[in-house]
Amino acid sequence: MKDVVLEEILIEAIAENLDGLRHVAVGASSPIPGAAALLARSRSKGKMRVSILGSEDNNFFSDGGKEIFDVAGQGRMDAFFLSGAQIDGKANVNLVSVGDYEQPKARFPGSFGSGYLYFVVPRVILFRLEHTPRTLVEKVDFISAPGFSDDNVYRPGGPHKLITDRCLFAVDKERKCFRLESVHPGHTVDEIHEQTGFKFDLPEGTVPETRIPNSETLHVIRGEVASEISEIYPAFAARVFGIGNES
Amino acid sequence: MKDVVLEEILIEAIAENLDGLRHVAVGASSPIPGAAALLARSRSKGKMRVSILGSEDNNFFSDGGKEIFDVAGQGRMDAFFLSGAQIDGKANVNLVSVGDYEQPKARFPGSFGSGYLYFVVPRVILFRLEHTPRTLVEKVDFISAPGFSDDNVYRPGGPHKLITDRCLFAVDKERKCFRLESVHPGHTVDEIHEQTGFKFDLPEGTVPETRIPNSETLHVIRGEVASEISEIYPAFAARVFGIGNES
Amino acid sequence: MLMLANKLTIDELASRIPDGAKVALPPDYAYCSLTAVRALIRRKVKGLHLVGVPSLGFQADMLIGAGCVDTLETAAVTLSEFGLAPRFTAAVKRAEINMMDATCPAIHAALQASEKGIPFIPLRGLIGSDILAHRKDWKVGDNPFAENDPVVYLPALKPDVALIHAPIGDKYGNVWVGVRREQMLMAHAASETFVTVEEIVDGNLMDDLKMKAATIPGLYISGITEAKKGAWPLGIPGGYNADHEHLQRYVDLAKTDEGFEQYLKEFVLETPAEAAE
Amino acid sequence: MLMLANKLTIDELASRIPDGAKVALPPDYAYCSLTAVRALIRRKVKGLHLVGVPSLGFQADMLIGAGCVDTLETAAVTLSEFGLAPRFTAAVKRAEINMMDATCPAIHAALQASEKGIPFIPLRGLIGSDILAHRKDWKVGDNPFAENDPVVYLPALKPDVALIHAPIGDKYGNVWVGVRREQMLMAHAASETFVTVEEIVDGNLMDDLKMKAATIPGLYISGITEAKKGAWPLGIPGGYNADHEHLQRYVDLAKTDEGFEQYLKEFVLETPAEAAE
Repeated sequence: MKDVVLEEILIEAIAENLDGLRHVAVGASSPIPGAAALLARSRSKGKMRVSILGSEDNNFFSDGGKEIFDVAGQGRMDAFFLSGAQIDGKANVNLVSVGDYEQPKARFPGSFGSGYLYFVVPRVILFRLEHTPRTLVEKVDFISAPGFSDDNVYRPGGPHKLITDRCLFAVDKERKCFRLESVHPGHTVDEIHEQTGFKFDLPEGTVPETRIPNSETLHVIRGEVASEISEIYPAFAARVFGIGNES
Repeated sequence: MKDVVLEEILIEAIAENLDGLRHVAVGASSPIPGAAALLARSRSKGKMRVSILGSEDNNFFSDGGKEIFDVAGQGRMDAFFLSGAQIDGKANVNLVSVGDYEQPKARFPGSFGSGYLYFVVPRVILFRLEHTPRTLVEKVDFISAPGFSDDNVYRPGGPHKLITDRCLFAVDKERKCFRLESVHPGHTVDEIHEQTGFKFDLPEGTVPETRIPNSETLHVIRGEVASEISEIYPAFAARVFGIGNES
Repeated sequence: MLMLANKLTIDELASRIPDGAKVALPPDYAYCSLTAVRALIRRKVKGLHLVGVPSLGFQADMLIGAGCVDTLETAAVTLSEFGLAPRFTAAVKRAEINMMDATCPAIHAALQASEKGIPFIPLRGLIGSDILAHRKDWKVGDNPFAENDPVVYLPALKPDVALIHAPIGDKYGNVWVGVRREQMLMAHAASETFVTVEEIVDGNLMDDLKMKAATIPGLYISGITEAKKGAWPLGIPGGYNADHEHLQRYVDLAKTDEGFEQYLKEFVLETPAEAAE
Repeated sequence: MLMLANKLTIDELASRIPDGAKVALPPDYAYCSLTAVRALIRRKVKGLHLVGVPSLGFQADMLIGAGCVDTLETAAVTLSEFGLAPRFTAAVKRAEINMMDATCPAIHAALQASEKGIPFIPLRGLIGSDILAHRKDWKVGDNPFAENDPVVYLPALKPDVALIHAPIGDKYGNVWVGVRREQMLMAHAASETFVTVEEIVDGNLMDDLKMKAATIPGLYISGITEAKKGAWPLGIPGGYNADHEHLQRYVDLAKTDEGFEQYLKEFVLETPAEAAE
């Protein structure tokens, strides 16, 4: 069997966090979360729906652009994925700009649905493949969506995990901060400290290594999941799984 | 040419009040207002739209039951028709019940859209073919929709005329009451006083007789209007115009 | 690997609608599941809170007559060309049901609030009406973007169940409703939606762009029952016509308590196997 | 005797959108009228307030680069797989445009408020975000049906113009948009809607129940222009694909002011007769 790659470890780590859910939505341009959702769906034996947004063909909505947000507001979306140009130690997400808002040093596309979905989707999984002090910062320059809210703010949703290319953080809702949950194979806790701009908690005892998917899981990932994801993200599937044609 | 009938006089009287409008909506089971709207549309030379509600085939809406109310709220509906089990001298309309609301003597279907459309449609034409003290009352037992509102209430719409089988009332928005405008041929002002449960103003000078449609108008009513209305209200068209088949 | 629909018999469907449920129903001119209404009467459902979207007709009259209804929240109850709804009228005169009179756009707007997951929605109109005076659950408040501009605030209306009929469904629970999009709004707004369909077709309705645009996704559908002529004696737009003779017979019988009982016995209680027809 | 549509040439259409107009545009993955955008640039429209429903892409980037835009009200400006929108990014960094950052559901909800003729609509979320902090036109208020429950109040968003493309229209101005119903919402909410269509078909789209359910009625349409491949270089769902090579060329050129001018000259300014192609 060929070696396990980082993408497969991330797919498994995310999928574990989707276990038992009824409806998982994945944003556009998110091949790893998409594959993780498909893996979780495969394990659910038909109990989970997955919708892939921003694609005409791979979503089942029929009431225009508003429906996905209405679905979330109704409580019919259990998990969603968010990224950020910056993410800070209070789980605030910045998708807008770096520097002064009025005349920024860098400007990104914008907040999309984050300013809403982060509040109403119970498990929002933060996902950032560039884990550096530039992206994981002490304080974001612009809050597209805050990580935590005051007690009187309607907030059935919020951050559940933060997954990067180096490690996995859990969210401590009481202390309103991140706790290192596991470090991916080949990475160290010291490196995480060095590459993270915010303070985070450590678990008791030694920090575990992120689990490598077992052979049964790898079989599913490299089989049905790879095949399905290649229809949506052919370039990704070709690079990671060596299947399909690049487009 | 055959004699003019009351329905034709009413159709002409209503159509005059629709002149120059862009969109006239007609509720279900309203053959005379429907025919009047079609006459006005014919005269508009393609400048007026008419929608007939509560019928699957004769309306052009595509966004469910809410659309017609949304259209009115947007200011895209210029005229609508309302009837009432009771109508009073303040132009209040009752479509709900007579007697105590909790245990009424008579109960009618309900207010439908009146509690909204009466506020937002600029020309609401009240239409009641039974002109008696039982229907035109001093004070309605239940206000489905009030005739007039306080100055601070958003009220771009409201009553424009009241048309009965005996006469035509205009609405005096300043004095918030009705003024007799014309009496249909064969009826008298004394009779109107006797058969009307509310006080109303009289015009200066003698009360005119409601105009009889001229031969050109009768030609249109008995031709294209009768033909179109017979598709929607075949029994009405057969009875009044002697065309089509009763169903 | 799409989720398959939860296919139910008509009696299973009726058993999934609990006593006391707030049930949204379409008007007679849309797609009404009379077959489900008959099954509900047979299972002796009690204490329903019916929501007319925006008005009610034969379905409500039968349920009221059979003693299944506590509360009516609707802009009207009408049998259109067949006149006043006899069991409704009798029940209101006897003060046997709790009336929540509304106006059509208030029902649509309050359902849209649930659809959007917002706690309330404002609406123009209504101020000065007795509809508003009797609706203690509605409030008049300020428009925060203007001076001295009162507006009605409607709390979100969330039915426990939307009960609808439709021409076609598929095995994934997708349901095509055409221009009758208030049925889609009902499904979005309600906690659960049960649907009877004329036909469960092969394939996936979402695969045809022309059908998809008017199809309720299976995500919202808790259970689906195939029921040929499930709207009878009403008709369905673009399908079969209403059975006018039967409806007239209903109206004539339902004028009296005894006549209504006779109707129930003949057409509802003694046809428990209608779904299997 | 239905009202016929107001058929316009592409330059007439562009002339009907005045300087300073608040113009709602769909995202790149819906039906975008690039042909109308090119006509607007040719007519040197100024001071537009663009509203992304809910995000913007190539249309906005070109209009910004050509100096047509004062204000952007949108949840994002993105060229998706082609990366950051170069003219947008440059303009924001130079503080040349007034940004009104939003979140997708706020745009949908505020348009729905205009659609319904209500002065505002509440929305969950947003509290504690810098989106809200920068939107002086939004307010936080109480939920009148609960204690200590703050909620964001959005004023109704009413575009002067909705500018859309669609696969088919008819001579009555009815326009089929399929599942891209945000284009229907835009038409309902805006004062006027101008549309380019791939094809004006014979007959009336409203006569086919399957088409009608996804068709914007002519009531909302101020003008219609037939424009084959009117979305080019974008594609249309269910129709033709985006011209990836051309889009990449745009992105490469638009990285610099000079490159963008060259693109404009070659593909926008010197093709005034494109509608007649």
